Amino acid sequence: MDTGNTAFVLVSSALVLLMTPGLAFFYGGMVRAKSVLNMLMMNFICIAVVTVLWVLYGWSVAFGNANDAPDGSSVWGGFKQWALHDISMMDGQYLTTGVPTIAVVAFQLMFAIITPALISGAIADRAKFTAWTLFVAVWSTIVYFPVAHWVFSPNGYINAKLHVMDFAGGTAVHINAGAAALALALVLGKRVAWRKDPMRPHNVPFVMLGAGLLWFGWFGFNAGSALAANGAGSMVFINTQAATAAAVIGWLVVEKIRDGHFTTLGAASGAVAGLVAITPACASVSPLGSLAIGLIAGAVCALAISLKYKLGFDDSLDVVGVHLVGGIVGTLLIGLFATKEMVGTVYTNGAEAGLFYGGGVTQLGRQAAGAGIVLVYSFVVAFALGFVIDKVMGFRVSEDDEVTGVDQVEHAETAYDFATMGGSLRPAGAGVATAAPASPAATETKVDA
Amino acid sequence: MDTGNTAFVLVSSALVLLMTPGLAFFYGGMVRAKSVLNMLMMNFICIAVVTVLWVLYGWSVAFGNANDAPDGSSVWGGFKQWALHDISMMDGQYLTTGVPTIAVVAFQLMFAIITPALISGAIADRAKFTAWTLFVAVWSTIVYFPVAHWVFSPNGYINAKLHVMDFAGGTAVHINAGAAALALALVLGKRVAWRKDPMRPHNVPFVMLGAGLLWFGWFGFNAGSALAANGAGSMVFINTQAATAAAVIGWLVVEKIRDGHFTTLGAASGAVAGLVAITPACASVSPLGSLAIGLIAGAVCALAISLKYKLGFDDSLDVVGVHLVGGIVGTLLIGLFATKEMVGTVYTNGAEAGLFYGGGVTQLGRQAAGAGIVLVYSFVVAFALGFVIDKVMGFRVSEDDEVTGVDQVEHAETAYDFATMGGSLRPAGAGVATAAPASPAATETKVDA
Amino acid sequence: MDTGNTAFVLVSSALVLLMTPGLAFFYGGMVRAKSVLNMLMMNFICIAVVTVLWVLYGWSVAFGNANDAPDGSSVWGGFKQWALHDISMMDGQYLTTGVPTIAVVAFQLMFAIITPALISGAIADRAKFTAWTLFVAVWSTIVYFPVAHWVFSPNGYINAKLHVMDFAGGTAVHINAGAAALALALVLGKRVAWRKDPMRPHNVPFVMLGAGLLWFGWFGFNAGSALAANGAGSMVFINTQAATAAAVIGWLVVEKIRDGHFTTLGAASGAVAGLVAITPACASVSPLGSLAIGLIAGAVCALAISLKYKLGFDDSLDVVGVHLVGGIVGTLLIGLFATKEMVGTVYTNGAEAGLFYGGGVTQLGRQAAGAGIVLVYSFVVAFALGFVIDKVMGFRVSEDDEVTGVDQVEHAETAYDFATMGGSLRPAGAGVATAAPASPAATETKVDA
Amino acid sequence: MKLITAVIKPHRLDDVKNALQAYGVHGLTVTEASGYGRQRGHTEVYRGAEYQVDLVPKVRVEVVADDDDAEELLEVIVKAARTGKIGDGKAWVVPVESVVRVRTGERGPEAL
Amino acid sequence: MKLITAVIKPHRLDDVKNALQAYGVHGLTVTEASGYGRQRGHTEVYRGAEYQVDLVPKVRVEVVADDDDAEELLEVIVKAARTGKIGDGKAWVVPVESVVRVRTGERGPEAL
Amino acid sequence: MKLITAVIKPHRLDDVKNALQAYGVHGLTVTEASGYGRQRGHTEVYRGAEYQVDLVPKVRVEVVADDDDAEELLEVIVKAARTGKIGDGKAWVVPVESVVRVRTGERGPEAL
Ligand SMILES: Nc1ncnc2c1ncn2[C@@H]1O[C@H](COP(=O)(O)OP(=O)(O)O)[C@@H](O)[C@H]1O
Ligand SMILES: Nc1ncnc2c1ncn2[C@@H]1O[C@H](COP(=O)(O)OP(=O)(O)O)[C@@H](O)[C@H]1O
Ligand SMILES: Nc1ncnc2c1ncn2[C@@H]1O[C@H](COP(=O)(O)OP(=O)(O)O)[C@@H](O)[C@H]1O
Repeated sequence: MDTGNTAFVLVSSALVLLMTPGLAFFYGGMVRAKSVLNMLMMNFICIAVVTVLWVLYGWSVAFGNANDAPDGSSVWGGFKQWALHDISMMDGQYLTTGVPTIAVVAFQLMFAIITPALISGAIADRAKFTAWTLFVAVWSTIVYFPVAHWVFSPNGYINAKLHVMDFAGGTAVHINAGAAALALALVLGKRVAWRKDPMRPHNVPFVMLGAGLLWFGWFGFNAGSALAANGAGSMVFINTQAATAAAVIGWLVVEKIRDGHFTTLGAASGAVAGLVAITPACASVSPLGSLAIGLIAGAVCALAISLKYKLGFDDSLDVVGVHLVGGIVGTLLIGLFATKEMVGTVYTNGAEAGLFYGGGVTQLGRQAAGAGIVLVYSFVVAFALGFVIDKVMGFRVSEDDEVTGVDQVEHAETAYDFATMGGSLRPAGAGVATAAPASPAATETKVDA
Repeated sequence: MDTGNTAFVLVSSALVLLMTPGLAFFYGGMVRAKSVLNMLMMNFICIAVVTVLWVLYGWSVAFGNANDAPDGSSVWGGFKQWALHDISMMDGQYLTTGVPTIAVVAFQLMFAIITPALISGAIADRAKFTAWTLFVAVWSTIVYFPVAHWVFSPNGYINAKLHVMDFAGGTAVHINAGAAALALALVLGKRVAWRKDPMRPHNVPFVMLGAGLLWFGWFGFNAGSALAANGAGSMVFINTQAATAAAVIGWLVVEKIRDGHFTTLGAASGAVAGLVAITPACASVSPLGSLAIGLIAGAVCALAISLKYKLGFDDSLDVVGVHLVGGIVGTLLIGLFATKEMVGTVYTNGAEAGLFYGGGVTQLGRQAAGAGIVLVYSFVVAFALGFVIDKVMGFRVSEDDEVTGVDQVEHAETAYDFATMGGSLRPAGAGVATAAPASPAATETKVDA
Repeated sequence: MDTGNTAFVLVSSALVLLMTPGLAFFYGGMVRAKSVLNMLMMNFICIAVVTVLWVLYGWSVAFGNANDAPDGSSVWGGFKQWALHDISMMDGQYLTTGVPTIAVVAFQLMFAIITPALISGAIADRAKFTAWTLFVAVWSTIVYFPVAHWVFSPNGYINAKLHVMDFAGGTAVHINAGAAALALALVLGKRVAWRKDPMRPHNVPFVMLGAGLLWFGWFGFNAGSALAANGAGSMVFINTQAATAAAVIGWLVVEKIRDGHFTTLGAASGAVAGLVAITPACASVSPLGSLAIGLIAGAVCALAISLKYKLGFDDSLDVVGVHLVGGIVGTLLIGLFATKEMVGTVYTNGAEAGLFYGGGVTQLGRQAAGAGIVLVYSFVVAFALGFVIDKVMGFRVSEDDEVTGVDQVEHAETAYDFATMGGSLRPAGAGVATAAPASPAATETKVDA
Repeated sequence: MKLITAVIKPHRLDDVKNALQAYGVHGLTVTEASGYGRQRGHTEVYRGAEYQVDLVPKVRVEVVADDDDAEELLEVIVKAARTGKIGDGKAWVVPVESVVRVRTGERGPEAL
Repeated sequence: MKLITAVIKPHRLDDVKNALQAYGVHGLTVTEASGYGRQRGHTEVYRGAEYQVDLVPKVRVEVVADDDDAEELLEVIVKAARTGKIGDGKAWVVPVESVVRVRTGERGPEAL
Repeated sequence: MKLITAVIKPHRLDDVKNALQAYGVHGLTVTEASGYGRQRGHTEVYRGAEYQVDLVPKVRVEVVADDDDAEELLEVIVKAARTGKIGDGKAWVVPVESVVRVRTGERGPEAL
């Protein structure tokens, strides 16, 4: 056992956990004040639900046979390690870096949490909380857990058989979530008064806070994926930083040219786009390659977010434009920028260098195949699942409730009460109804906004 | 020396430090806008005051003789290591995991900081800042430092003699703080217009931000308490995560049944309740046991917070319902869920497995004894101390000042100024009084709100 | 290679990265609501721009010849390692603690990012974003990169030849940034209606959030600078904590005496002042010495921030009072408080103990020399650079635009939209202009506030 | 001159503004308000404690108008603000004795 | 018809609302306001710079009422809002020429 | 009695307050408002989508005054609020039938 590597993986796990609250604020700042709590909750509930499933069977399905090392045709991990059965804390290490398996359980759990959380941005302002929770549980079970096996497990078929390089989840996390986001945006449909009413971010500093926490946590996500605090982990770290910085610049430049301004929301979005794109690539490319990937991803995603207006789907917070597109960009660019040295040192799954580094187009084809498989699988299942949930219990709140605000309707809360110091307007009109019988009034409530 | 373990302890120390600002936001979001700064300050001042005391004598009192290893009848650590005297950085390690003593000084300091900070939630909106600061200094000295010795020091009598398992502070931190919170809520009395005026959270996203930071930092709190990045630390990590997730679900389900909604505040509160309950238990139970403890703690705390209305004390932010009750739940459930394997590997203080794992009721009895001792000691001393401070200097601001808002009165500040862009209403009526003599006006100020 | 030390350096790098968003909130909370986004952006853009420059040539200029170990007359690192050329991930370690060079590249990058970011507080509310971005790029290149070499590189002349002790950047970071801040405050001039209109912090909780994140990240900054998770790193950690806590108390006491209140802003400011002052000293002094340095720094900075009113320059957020003054205090006090044991263990550059610990005044003189050189160099270059930028493209927005708010004018955004739930006032008057031609209106816009 | 004050639902503001503009009125002043009336508020729950919020968000629109236009304008506003559901609000007219344009000091109809 | 406007202390709003309701008035409109008068503001200090805030938070209540009720309603409001301490505020009555209920178009007393 | 209402630019409020005080008026009530008129708003861009914000922040000042003072006060306010640029706002005067000081119940001029 290596305490240094274990410390690194455990701290990285904590960092990745923090990404979900970070994402919640990134998204939460972007919605209107009347649905920020719902947005926070859609993310927070992923932490709760996925953790429970992961402990019960998720780990087992995704990684339960990872140490068995078959020849790469494995499509799921089985139920052998249900409830983390048999993984005692004394247990042997996971793979070769001297990290106990139970630490990797924690680390990989955080990936399983944030992936469905990413989807939530597409259906901001209008989803039923119980429907969403159900979706998260089922989608995680039949999409994320197996896909994580395919991509991350040493014997997963996308990894071992297709020789795809996806270091920290360009396909398993971002394309996966982005495709599901597109599906749900289609299933739920457009928000009331979309493109008519302005739906501007209610708290841009929160978006920035979220971006900051995401950036911070993402070092755990990418560098932690090395499962080792060594040269490779360090190189992944600097690549992550380089690409993200370049993506901020890429996005801002596109914005300046197109809209005339460098915006705060653009900087935050560019950072996330860069983080997404470098996620699969961070252990295959050089720092210079990372700068290039970041710059391209920032620019492409800045352009991609306008697609929804052209194609007419209401992906509210641009999960498709940032995560699906950014994930594809990063996954494919590996096929161009992967260097011999990096691939040779980090990968043992038969992957090859990219086109620009003497590797031909083989790897590019593999990358495209990996991306395509995950994209299609996730989209189809998410669409079907969303459709069924919608038919059975309704996935969307009523129009009146949406206008009133999901926070009030779904959670019986409102986010802020800044009413003047020394006396408050709104709550002054309220009274603690533990005394008074508030229920009748509550039922009469839903008239209109 | 083990650099991996040391890195883990140092980073964990930083994580635990962050918990106090996290707590400040968790609490600060829950109070009204007119007292958020005071709430932040009550927490922040704990960092300042307790750090100074800790360096001067706190460490010594709590752990000054930890390496002397007597037979477990020790009640305090003495003053031998005052001002961290004699603990050079070259110094030998603390216990056996290769971590320098000075690193453990830092780690344990963070526990000493957050414990009094937890208390502050009970007396939100109405405490005099100087009285609170005095309370923190004295309570830390005569309650926290010795109790930490009893529970955490290898020779402390609750640890070594009573064979209580409290891995990271169910008794020393949460029951301790919760009991003191109850005492202070009684000493200070109810807020003006309690249960008449609505006192709803002014910024629920801040509560969520605080919960997120707490969750993140708590990995340092619990896993860091292993003082080692090994299998045990990793198991503690996953147990912490499992229980917290389950507690969110436990709390939300109770809420849905009782109030009809899944609330954001409930999710945040459930998370904290779960973190509290797993704190003592995280190194004694299995992941499945952790799920159970979390689920129970979430549900029980969700029910416990209503007690204050029945019993009629104004524990403003439910420190009793969450920390005292959650701490007791976690401490006692160890007596049921502790597994032989975990106890055998982690504990050397003679503790035994729990009832459900073939250990009989012995350990349950010990846990109850440990919880009871800390509860009573902390409550009695906190009540007496609060009472004396109240008599001598007044622990509470005047009624008028409370209505006006403690921020303005105690700190001469108000939290927010969102007045319209391009010109501001409120401050437009203000002027920098370095020129004008503001003092006379200031004295005439306190008329009414 | 030492995985423990590497893990510590990588995590510390992430912590230091987080300091810049932390700083953004610390600063952003202090400005008026109409320029918070611009403040966030001035910080965020430092991350983007400096990262790219660092990868391209910054590292090379600052540390490119660090392992060559000449006799200390080196003034820059050359371009040999441009684009991190030749630093493969397998590469040998940096210095002697078993940390790969590429990890140190990441770590030192974060210092290069936050240093220019610190400057931004001096010119809040009124800088052109492009001018600022240009300034950051050039100042980093001709000031920060070489100064970092002088101070941090083992062969830098301030370090090796002048025998100055600056562990984590009292001169290279804080005096450096503070001097440049003074220069820019003079170049840009006072804000419209300075000292007439009130310019109070619009979101004090954000200031506290920023302070909390800074404090947290600063452990990476200071302890991480040991490049090792050992006794020295641990001692640095506790010293950082001790000084910061004492500085909070120092600042609050001065405030209470002078203004009659303990303020939240004062506590946050005191913390930063303490962190600044202990930065150079944290590896030279004892915990008791740290308490003294913190107390002094807190009090001195609390007094220093009033200087701007006396001297009549608008250093908007007191970068001079906190960072320049705090940096000088910390750098000089090393000359008094440095202990033989610490200096002997940590430093190999010929530095000596301080006056109070039997070292005479030699070291004090050296510290003053180091501080003076950096101060003068940075001030002169920043002033000249700012002046040229102002002449060429204008460094400041127009008076009308400043009154309207830089957020709207420079970034086409406003920070908040809290308009009432279930319908919004401000945006109700807006419409998505992708349909309507918004540009003409946009050009007619700039009439007045 | 008359002052028309209308308390309406927030999401009708845009339509009212457009209707007024179509009618030829190019100025108005808006304030955020809260209304209490037949339309009920809602209930919020925080840690089990219920809060009855019985003020409903409204927007208050003021238009100063010529005597001759007032009646017609009132109709325009009322029509544009109507949703037909409870809580649509009220509008009332008050006599105005003089109006000034601050910028120029113009009085009466020219001030509008 | 009359329009009664009352500028009162924020924490009296609940009592005013209850008093009006007890009297039989079931509608009113509230706006957040700031008042300047005999009641002084307060001083804030940020990094040693003092800010004199001399506007005090108030709440502005508007009730449109029948001519006959107006006087009595004024009394009801004033009594409910009174604390007896400086800064209790003002209330005034303005003549109203017409009132409409937006939802129905009803005019006059029926509109309330 | 008269009620003077002035909708002005926010940053003129201080001057208006001072001018009124200099004139001898020691009370007024202020509300945040948004204005729509000749003065144009601005455009914001979020992820490429443009938002035309055409309401401009204003401040609404109310002063109840004696019949005799009203005209002069109107002038004082208008002068203090004037910047000469578009969007300076409007002020109007409405007749008031009665005024009460809430604290004492005093009526008419004494109530001010
Ligand atoms: N007497 C009144 N004076 C002033 N405003 C009133 C009065 N009655 C109602 N309002 C305003 O009109 C709004 C709508 O009134 P309400 O009774 O809910 O519905 P409706 O007008 O459709 O019958 C209220 O929210 C309030 O703002
Ligand atoms: N002439 C006025 N016109 C409009 N509002 C006024 C006037 N005078 C006072 N007010 C309002 O009444 C409030 C209370 O007035 P103040 O002089 O402080 O106390 P009091 O009415 O008890 O003498 C002020 O804050 C302001 O909102
Ligand atoms: N008819 C009106 N009724 C009420 N308020 C008005 C009216 N016309 C203008 N206003 C207010 O006056 C403000 C300034 O008007 P605007 O036409 O922009 O400039 P100016 O008065 O200088 O010609 C507007 O923002 C609005 O608040």
